[in-house]
Amino acid sequence: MAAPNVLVQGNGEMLEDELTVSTRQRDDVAIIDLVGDVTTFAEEKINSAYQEVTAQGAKQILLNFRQNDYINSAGIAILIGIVTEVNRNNQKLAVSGLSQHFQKIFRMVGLAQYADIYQDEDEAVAGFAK
Amino acid sequence: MAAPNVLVQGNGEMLEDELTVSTRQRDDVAIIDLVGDVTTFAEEKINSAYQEVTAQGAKQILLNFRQNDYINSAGIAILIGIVTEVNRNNQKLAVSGLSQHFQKIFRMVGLAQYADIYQDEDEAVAGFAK
Amino acid sequence: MLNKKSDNDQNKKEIELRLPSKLGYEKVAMDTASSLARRMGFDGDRVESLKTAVSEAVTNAIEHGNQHDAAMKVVVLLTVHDDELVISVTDQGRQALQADRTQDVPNLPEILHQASLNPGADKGGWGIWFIRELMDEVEFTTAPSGGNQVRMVIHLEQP
Amino acid sequence: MLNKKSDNDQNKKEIELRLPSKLGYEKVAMDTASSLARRMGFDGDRVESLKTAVSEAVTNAIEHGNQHDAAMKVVVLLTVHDDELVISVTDQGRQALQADRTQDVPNLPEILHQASLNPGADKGGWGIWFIRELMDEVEFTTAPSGGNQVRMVIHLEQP
Ligand SMILES: Nc1ncnc2c1ncn2[C@@H]1O[C@H](COP(=O)(O)OP(=O)(O)O)[C@@H](O)[C@H]1O
Ligand SMILES: Nc1ncnc2c1ncn2[C@@H]1O[C@H](COP(=O)(O)OP(=O)(O)O)[C@@H](O)[C@H]1O
Repeated sequence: MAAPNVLVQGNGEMLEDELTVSTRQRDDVAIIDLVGDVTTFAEEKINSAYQEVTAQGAKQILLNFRQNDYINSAGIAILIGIVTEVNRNNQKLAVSGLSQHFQKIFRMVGLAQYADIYQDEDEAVAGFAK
Repeated sequence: MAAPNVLVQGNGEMLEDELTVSTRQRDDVAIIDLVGDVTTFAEEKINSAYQEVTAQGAKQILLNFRQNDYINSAGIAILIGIVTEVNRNNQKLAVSGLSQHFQKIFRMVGLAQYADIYQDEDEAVAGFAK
Repeated sequence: MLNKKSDNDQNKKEIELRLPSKLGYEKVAMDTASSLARRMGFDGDRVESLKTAVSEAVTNAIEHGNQHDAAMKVVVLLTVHDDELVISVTDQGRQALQADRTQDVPNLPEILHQASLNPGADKGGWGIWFIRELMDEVEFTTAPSGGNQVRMVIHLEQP
Repeated sequence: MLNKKSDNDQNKKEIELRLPSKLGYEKVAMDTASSLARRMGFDGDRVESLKTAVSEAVTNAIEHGNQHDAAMKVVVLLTVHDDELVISVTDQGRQALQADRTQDVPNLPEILHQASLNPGADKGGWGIWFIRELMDEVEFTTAPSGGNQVRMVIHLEQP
């Protein structure tokens, strides 16, 4: 999987970069909101968001998906990179907001072993608190 | 517009006939419910429904659209045929449930002169009662 | 004529769709154009207009240009520009489009009058007019292959 | 190999889509396949599987087979049958697909282990496996043109 580390800006086409990433804190959980497509073009945005919350000392991280009708194998590879870092940094990772289909994909890949899958943010935050 | 008077049955393709037509009575209004695509394949179904309510003496007829993302010019021609009959038989015609786009199309064509356009069935039935 | 802004890069943003001349398949063209336009950032209202225009153009190609011969193809070319989407629909020209038909402005009272005299009278003739009313630019030509071609442009207004 | 059930009528139900080899355009193929499958009556879950399989096959054709050369085309052929939808994706074969790669079963613990030793290690290799897991039939061949071709079949279960 050759993932060119590009960050293409909207140019009227809108066919490439359709992801918005932002971060926020809730209780003890650093939440990374991912709205849109998770593909090779997402790499820099997702990694920066992860590094940002990690630099702030986050120990519990939630990837909160929203309107992600398109997560492809390149997107899965990016998330595996995050799992690698999470393991290295002794953090805990969870995901929420995935459609049924992408919950299935996460289970197929085996990501469910490394990140708890929750239906929504509230459930995830409660899950971390346990 | 060559509209072959065919009625193609579902054969696993489902690319042709995607309209369900049914009739019912509410107050003094004969309602023809149209769910799905209104194209050349709809001709026989729509005309039969019209003839059925007319045979039952309907004077006020409502074409109640639902989930009609696809009404094409052949469908418009069928509806113009209904307007012709409605005029001939001294009935009153209204339409409801059209999306914004198809309300625009109906106005462009001039059908709004011959059939009042209502947002929904309740509004239409109340409109007839005036 | 097809790509006025044609340059070396342009064919890198061309999507070609070839469909059998069978009613129902125009919906595939309609959905492909709709998906592309939404992803380019067109708003819902413009996308609906595009859907109607594309389905009418492809339906005409199936019904008139290719005379319902399913083995004949309708070719839809979608070209993505920064500020517009260009769609051309080409048939194999079994029947030629008469130039005067492209200027038709159908008149509903007249159609209803004719239909009141003869219930079998044609109530159609809306397709080309819809395309002209709904798209920003429309042009009818004969393709090098001899088929009829309609070229439609829809502009992307930047927010 | 392309159309096992090929008969005279079959090409009357073939839709061909030609795309530039530029990432992002695989979404157009995904949406076209999705629209067609929905209209054929596939349920939401199957349509989602099809979307993933088509986007992975086209992405591979863009990235590997055509090496991101936007002027090279990816050809997607969608054939409607009564009981199934057949999709073939063909590239121009600038890079040949090694047969042994089509049997890859990626192993997440192993990938994570390699990445823990070397953060730059490849974390991919999921595309072909997704296609094989999600579609009912999958076959990799070389097209007559010399390009790589993947043929996928998804069965329509009658309700
Ligand atoms: N692709 C085409 N090839 C040949 N003739 C065409 C084509 N498109 C339109 N026409 C001609 O123009 C006429 C008007 O087309 P249109 O406005 O779409 O209405 P309709 O299809 O209902 O007649 C058609 O009846 C046909 O004679
Ligand atoms: N269309 C193709 N042309 C050439 N090689 C291909 C093609 N598709 C896949 N491959 C090869 O098979 C490998 C595995 O593909 P895939 O499972 O999709 O994972 P990834 O694309 O992430 O490497 C690719 O890395 C590539 O070497």
